[in-house]
Amino acid sequence: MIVQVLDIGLVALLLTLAGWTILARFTFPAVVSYVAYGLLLSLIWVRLFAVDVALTEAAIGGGFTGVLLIAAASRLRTTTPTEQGPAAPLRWAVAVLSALATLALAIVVLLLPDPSPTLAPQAIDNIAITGLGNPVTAVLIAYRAFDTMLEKCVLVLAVVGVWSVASDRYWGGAPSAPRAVAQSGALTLFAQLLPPLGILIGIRIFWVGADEPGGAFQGGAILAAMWMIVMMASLGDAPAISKRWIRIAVVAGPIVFIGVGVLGFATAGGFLAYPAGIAKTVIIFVEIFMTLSIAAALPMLVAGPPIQAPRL
Amino acid sequence: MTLVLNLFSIGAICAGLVFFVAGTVGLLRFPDPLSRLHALTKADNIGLGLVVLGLLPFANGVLGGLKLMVVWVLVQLSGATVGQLIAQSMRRNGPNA
Amino acid sequence: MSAATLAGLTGAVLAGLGLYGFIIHPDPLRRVLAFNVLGSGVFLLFGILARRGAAAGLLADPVPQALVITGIVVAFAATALAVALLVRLSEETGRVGLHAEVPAQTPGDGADG
Amino acid sequence: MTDFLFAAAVFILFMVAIGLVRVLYGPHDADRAMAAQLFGSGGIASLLLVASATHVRGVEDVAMGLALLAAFASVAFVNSVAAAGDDGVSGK
Repeated sequence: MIVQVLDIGLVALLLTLAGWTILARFTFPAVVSYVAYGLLLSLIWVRLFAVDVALTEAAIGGGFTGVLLIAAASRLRTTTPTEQGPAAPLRWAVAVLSALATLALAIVVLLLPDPSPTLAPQAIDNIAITGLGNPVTAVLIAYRAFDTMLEKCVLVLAVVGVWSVASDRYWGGAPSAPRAVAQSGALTLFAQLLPPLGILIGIRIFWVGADEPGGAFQGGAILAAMWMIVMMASLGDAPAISKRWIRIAVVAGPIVFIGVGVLGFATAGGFLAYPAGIAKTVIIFVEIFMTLSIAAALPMLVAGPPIQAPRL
Repeated sequence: MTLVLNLFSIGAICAGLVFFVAGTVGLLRFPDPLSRLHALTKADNIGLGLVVLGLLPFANGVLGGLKLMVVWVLVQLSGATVGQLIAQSMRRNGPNA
Repeated sequence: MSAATLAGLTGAVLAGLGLYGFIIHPDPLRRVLAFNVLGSGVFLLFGILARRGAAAGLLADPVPQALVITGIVVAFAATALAVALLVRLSEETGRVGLHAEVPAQTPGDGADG
Repeated sequence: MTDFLFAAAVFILFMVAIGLVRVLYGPHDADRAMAAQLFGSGGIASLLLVASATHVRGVEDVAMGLALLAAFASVAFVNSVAAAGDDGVSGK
């Protein structure tokens, strides 16, 4: 009984926050609503028993998206206001269209078979081969390894894309993280206390990912956040994008992943196949590099294109 | 023994709830941003601390209990830092920037 | 109604809400926000498929969960790229709209245009 | 006991949700950031209560992740206010 109250309350709150995000008059309240919305989403994912997803949403929705959008909202507010939105009739037409889309999706939700077709038994039956204990990690890194590899390539492409937005004269220089103008005592202390604990937690979440909720992405995202808080407190500068180490760090994950995948032809008879017996060792090896690349790529995505001339 | 522990938990969690109520009331009713800041940075830290205290008896072993404590320490640290930063920022730039 | 169905219907509403915001907002940053709301609605639809597929001792089907994790990462990468483009556009032209016919006011320097 | 934990989670969520009114009506941007911060603590408290009531594995890790990142949005807010403050910009 009380569980239904909780679920309905969560959903009502989620919809309210989404509504504010879309309908608020000004951009800043919309962004803050969206940050709270991301936090609430990870609660909903816990209620759906998808703890791995909840962890990802907590790191991305609660942390990185918030920093990215708040910094962007405040940088864009100095520009002149934009043109008007569409006129009332068009607005209504769009509302009707959106309502129809919602209706169609809702009908699909109600018509789909319950329980739905599932791959859970197959995931469990074959998990012994991978040596893993967490079926979600097994899907990500073994059964559907191709998706995960492409996802890591997307991250690299996004970093390249963000960097290439730079003005010509700044190419090769350093981005400015959304950092403090001056150091402040409280923030400095915070950025000194948080990383030791955060790095421990990040490595733990990466490590237990083989058997429990967690994994390379969630652990890497937390490590990335620790690097970012150091930059946000102006205790460390963002690296110039021409630095070799940052470029290697960003591409290491996908390169190692592809390399191991190609080796799979020789050792296990197929692309991205892992040799039997030592599959878990190979998986952990790949995941270490993926974690490193994620920890390097996410702060670079938030920091944006370089805005300082390279030091020659 | 279980009954005593349950009563302890219920007591601690209920006390925590009171502080969350206080935080919200303060945030809504206090007249200016600085006093609102004062209300909420106190309330949410103690509220969460009491909830964690109440949940400790049900914790999943020593590691589970340790994690609960870490959560509280982290929120405590975040709350204290954010309180300082927002207050400094309001003094320097006004509440609206 | 089960928690999964409730979440699914919520996902449907969020997708519609996101679509509405994505079309009507003239401000590109608001469109990015709306697109993220739309995306999270779609992810929730995957979530109910996962929850309804609970079997073999698992509380949710791991395959849709893994797809959602991949999706969240890709959505973030796309958001970051979009924001970088927007900030750059506003630096270059002093405005944040997307209409091409409005002439740009004095670009920063010709080499970058 | 389980029902009590759920009820406590509902209550906290309801309380911090009321505080969210400050996100929409401000009046200042600092108030909006504060409301989000309170919502963060309340959300973490609810999450811990729900985790304790349902015994799902790994939820404490989610709570730790949220707690680690709880201050990030507010720090970004303060930093961007300081950056904009130099130009004397105000308003929404």
